[in-house]
Amino acid sequence: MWQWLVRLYHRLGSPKWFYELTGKWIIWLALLSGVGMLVGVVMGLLFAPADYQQGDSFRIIYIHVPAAIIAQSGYMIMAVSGAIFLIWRMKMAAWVARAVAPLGASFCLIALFTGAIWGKPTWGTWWVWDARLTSMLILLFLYFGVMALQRAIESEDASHKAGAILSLVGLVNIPIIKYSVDWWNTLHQPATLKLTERPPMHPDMLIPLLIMIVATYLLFALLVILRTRNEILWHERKRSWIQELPEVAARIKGGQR
Amino acid sequence: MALSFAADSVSLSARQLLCERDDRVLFENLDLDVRNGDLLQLAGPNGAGKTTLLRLLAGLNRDYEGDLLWHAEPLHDCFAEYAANRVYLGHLAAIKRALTPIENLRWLMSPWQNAGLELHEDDLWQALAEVQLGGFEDTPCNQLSAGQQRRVGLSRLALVPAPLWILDEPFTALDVEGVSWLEERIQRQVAAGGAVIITSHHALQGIPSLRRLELGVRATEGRS
Amino acid sequence: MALSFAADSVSLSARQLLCERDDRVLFENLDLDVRNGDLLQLAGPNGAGKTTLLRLLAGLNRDYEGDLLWHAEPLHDCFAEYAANRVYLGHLAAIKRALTPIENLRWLMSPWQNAGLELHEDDLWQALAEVQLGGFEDTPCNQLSAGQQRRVGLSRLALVPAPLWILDEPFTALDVEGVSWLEERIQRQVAAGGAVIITSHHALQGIPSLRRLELGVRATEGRS
Amino acid sequence: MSLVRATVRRDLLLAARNPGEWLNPLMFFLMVAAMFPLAVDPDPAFLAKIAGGIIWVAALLATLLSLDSLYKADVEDGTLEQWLASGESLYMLALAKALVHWLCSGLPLTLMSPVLALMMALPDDAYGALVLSLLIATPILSLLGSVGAALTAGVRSGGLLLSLLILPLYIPVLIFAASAVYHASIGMSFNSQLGFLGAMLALAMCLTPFAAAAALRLNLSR
Amino acid sequence: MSLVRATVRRDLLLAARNPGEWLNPLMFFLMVAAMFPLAVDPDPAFLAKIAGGIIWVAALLATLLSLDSLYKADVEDGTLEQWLASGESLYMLALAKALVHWLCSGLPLTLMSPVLALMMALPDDAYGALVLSLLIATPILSLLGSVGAALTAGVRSGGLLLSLLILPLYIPVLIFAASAVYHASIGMSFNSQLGFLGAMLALAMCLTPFAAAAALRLNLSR
Ligand code: HEM
Ligand SMILES: Nc1ncnc2c1ncn2[C@@H]1O[C@H](COP(=O)(O)OP(=O)(O)OP(=O)(O)O)[C@@H](O)[C@H]1O
Ligand SMILES: Nc1ncnc2c1ncn2[C@@H]1O[C@H](COP(=O)(O)OP(=O)(O)OP(=O)(O)O)[C@@H](O)[C@H]1O
Ligand SMILES: [Mg+2]
Ligand SMILES: [Mg+2]
Repeated sequence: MWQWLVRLYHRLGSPKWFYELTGKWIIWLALLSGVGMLVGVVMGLLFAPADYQQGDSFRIIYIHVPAAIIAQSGYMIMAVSGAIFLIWRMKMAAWVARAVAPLGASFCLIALFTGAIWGKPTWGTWWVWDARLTSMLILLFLYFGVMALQRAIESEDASHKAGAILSLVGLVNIPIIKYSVDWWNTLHQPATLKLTERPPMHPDMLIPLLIMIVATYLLFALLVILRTRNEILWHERKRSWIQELPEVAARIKGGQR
Repeated sequence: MALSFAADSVSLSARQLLCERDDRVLFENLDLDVRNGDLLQLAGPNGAGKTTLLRLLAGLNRDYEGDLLWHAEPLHDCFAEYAANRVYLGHLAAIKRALTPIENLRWLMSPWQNAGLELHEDDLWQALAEVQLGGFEDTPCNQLSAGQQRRVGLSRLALVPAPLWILDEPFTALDVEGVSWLEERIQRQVAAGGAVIITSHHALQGIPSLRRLELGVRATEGRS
Repeated sequence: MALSFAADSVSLSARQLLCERDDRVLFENLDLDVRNGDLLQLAGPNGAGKTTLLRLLAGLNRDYEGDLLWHAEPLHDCFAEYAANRVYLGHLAAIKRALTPIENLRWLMSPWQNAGLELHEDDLWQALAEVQLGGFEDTPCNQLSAGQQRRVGLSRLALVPAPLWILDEPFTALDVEGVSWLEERIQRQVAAGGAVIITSHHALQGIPSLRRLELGVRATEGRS
Repeated sequence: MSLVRATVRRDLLLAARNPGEWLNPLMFFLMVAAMFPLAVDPDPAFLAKIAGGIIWVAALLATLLSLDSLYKADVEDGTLEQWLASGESLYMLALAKALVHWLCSGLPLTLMSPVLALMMALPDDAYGALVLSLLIATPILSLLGSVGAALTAGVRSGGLLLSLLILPLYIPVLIFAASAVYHASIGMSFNSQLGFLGAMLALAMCLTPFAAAAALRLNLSR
Repeated sequence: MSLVRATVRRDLLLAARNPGEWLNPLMFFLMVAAMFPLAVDPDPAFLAKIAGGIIWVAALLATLLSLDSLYKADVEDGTLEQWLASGESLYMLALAKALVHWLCSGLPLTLMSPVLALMMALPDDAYGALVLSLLIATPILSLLGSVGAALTAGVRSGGLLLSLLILPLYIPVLIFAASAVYHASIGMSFNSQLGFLGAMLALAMCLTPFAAAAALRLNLSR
């Protein structure tokens, strides 16, 4: 068992292995998430019943909720891969962390944006300083902090480590932030508008939502893998295994470098 | 470029120059003439005032008494003309670390281009190749070593058509090859009828027309 | 101080050292031994990796492959002991410009005092006098010239009892007198059974036991 | 190409290569504004009352912080020395640098401000006044700030010092701009405030580059 | 004398020789707080409601700005290199530097805060809460901030970047502290808020020096 773990670790740490393995996954991930989204959207938009209060506007939930969930788990993934890089100096982990950051931030933005669009018809305003919304905004700030730091540091290795340290500090703080914001909100805010109390959802609404969540996770995985492969190509560009890759070799021959 | 300068293009004089820093006189009654074909080395121990004098001569600092003349006119009255005829290279190289050597050099050359110098991209690349930076033209400067960064600034000397060069410790951080390249450049400049003023603790061998100005007694002796 | 070091106090080895920067191999398969009485000069053109190697040897950077050993133990496993036996002097002198030379030196010496070195105020003043800063002891460092500021950092070498010295371009900005003082200091250290590793484009004449390690081919050749 | 144009080009290239230069002030703007609902009271009715002022304070602070780097790098790496050595007009340089600074801070802030206004529940009537006042007044901030940046360029921890020098000078801008937004939000005319801001802008364009140029010269005569 | 003690002594000496280091944050604190009455509404009744929050926001920003220089000079002049070369614990250094920072920023701010409270018409009942919350929470700001300062020490225009990194982490402190002052001002108990702040302080003291030490090491492994 231990042996197997060690082998797995070494494999995961090997860019070549990762590149070759994920090369086979791409197509499946793309297919699955594409089909999943199609099914989810069709079910959600055409077959799910309209909400008795919100009418059709609730249908944006099929984007909003998956995006919000992924924005949150994205931060975890980024911080954990950062930790792996800091502790075991596995370069692959650093590349994954760097690949995740802008994607997580994008999903965060999507959640905020769709939420705002949704808020207008339901609450009559684009934004309120509700606990959930506020902590989502702070999450976006945390993402931006990590990205800005990674950008600002000249030395590649140091920028990976700095990003990892910051995302770990952020990770420790996320529960504190979340708690404090909840606490703040319950103190200040009269409960006029609430999205936290979830009415038990009709299965016809729920199933497409679940499908969308899974499909969006797959899409996220696909994007992370694509970005990581890009990092691998760049960093390993001088290694022979890269130069022998059919797609690279063809380009070198074509004189495109 | 086949260099050659008009025989009366350089005429820089100091008359009765006096410079104090913090109530300590660095030099006084200093007279100095630099003409075409001159190579003047400012020498002296650490703290003697070489850098200070060089910055005065370059026109970067007006904190002195006495006269500085360019073609018999006060230096700061004809500064634009003076500036177009001398190049100054200080401790700091004006290199942006986020930019590549070629981008940096392009900026460094812009005032000369504005003054009418015709410059092609090829010239820039060639200047960098001359200082052994061939292959690093497109590497951001923050990835270069101490000596390589200084070379970027020096490469300008291969392009600028000014008759007077003012250089502060230009040999800092250069390797043997870099030093001999620069020595040869200086020699060529003087041979072409230009003039060079330089501070350096380096010996400057093999340049015949060298004149040395020994600055000050040891600075410690001046203490109160 | 009559210096003299135990005969086996220095034993620094590198085995199969490999160092890459930005996917360019600076050196590989590098083997190196420094023992008492050794004077090792790292030489090579600009960008060869001298500074990089020196920082590895000083234990400031762990970004390498291969082994670094201090008395046959991995350097970073016995770092505290190693640190107490070597002094490192880099490009940067750790001088606070708002403080005076004497205050700066006091801070620089604090780790050695903590390790048991007895030091009187007089010793500090004497060390500064030795590097020709007598009279400047109470002048804030921002009023000193480039060379004078470097001397403040160098004065430490007159006081520190470490057998191994690691110096990066220590002759930068020094005048002739400063250079000869430092050369003599280095010679004395080696003669007393200490060891010195140094990078310098300076020739280091007159020190008999000098060993040179020529680093790398010219960096440009490694380019893609 | 003249040195002024070459410098503008180089600085924009630097900003393009290091997007933090214009993204960071923007994010800071957002963050500072977001702190107030947390610290004070998130009730929209209450926020609406202070929104204009808060947004303006945040814009002012964001500009202030981004000023620190305006000349510092140039002084430290010798760029400025070369400028002076070249004999070209420092007045033009100072103007050009202020322009680049505005392009990288004031302009993005202005474009971003409606989003913040939304979040802070600014009354609908006041949007025009907010954007207009930012558009006219952020250049004043850049120009005035560049004098401070030039003065403190040689100082190590200049960021804070710069703020101290410049904040008092920003106060008139703040007063007129905040009052323009406030008047708009209660449906009154705000032309006179904008007029004052415009006059200040004209004045600043003429005068501040002189001061900045003189301050730059100071840094060089060490 | 150990290097840690020597460093604390030297840093205090530097602060004594250059009083701007502790005076500037203080002045900034005053100025930022003074901007709000100008930007918003100077009516004392209205101010009293926002005073606690505004003072805390100003304190937070002043601390933030003063952090920029915490490690920067040490990295640039090679002090940090000598630290690492000496083999002493970076954990202790980070703790010591945060202490010095607090002595030069948090403590003066706390002592100054009653004056500001007076100007902002803070209700009398809230003075105790304001001073206590500042006393407990400004060390948290110094500790958390020192991580950011260490991370950005090698970066050129770090001031703004540092703010971006650290502001989100300061939010819990802001929320609890502002709420303590607010509760005190309406005559309610604020013990639980202070309790939370105290717990955060303990946590920060244990954890942040590790992160700061790791970040410092980064600056050295160029
Ligand atoms: C900009 C505004 C908004 C933001 C930032 C936001 C953020 C979030 C977040 C973070 C989640 C949690 C996902 C999870 O972890 O389960 C969520 C879920 C949800 N949001 Fe929003 N939201 C916004 C606006 C809205 C609006 C206007 C509505 C509708 C009235 C809404 C309805 C929901 C629902 C129904 C859920 C799923 C509930 C659950 O699974 O717990 N959101 N949103
Ligand atoms: N900013 C300053 N304020 C006061 N005095 C200064 C200042 N800068 C330099 N000095 C003094 O002026 C003297 C000359 O300094 P300068 O830098 O010109 O010396 P230098 O000859 O170039 O020495 P080095 O060989 O070390 O470069 C020094 O002794 C120094 O004490
Ligand atoms: N931060 C960095 N990132 C990437 N590459 C770097 C970095 N620093 C240095 N290098 C590369 O490492 C090589 C060696 O640099 P190093 O500073 O060790 O050279 P050096 O031998 O000390 O040269 P010099 O004589 O100019 O001081 C250089 O060619 C440079 O391109
Ligand atoms: Mg000098
Ligand atoms: Mg070197």
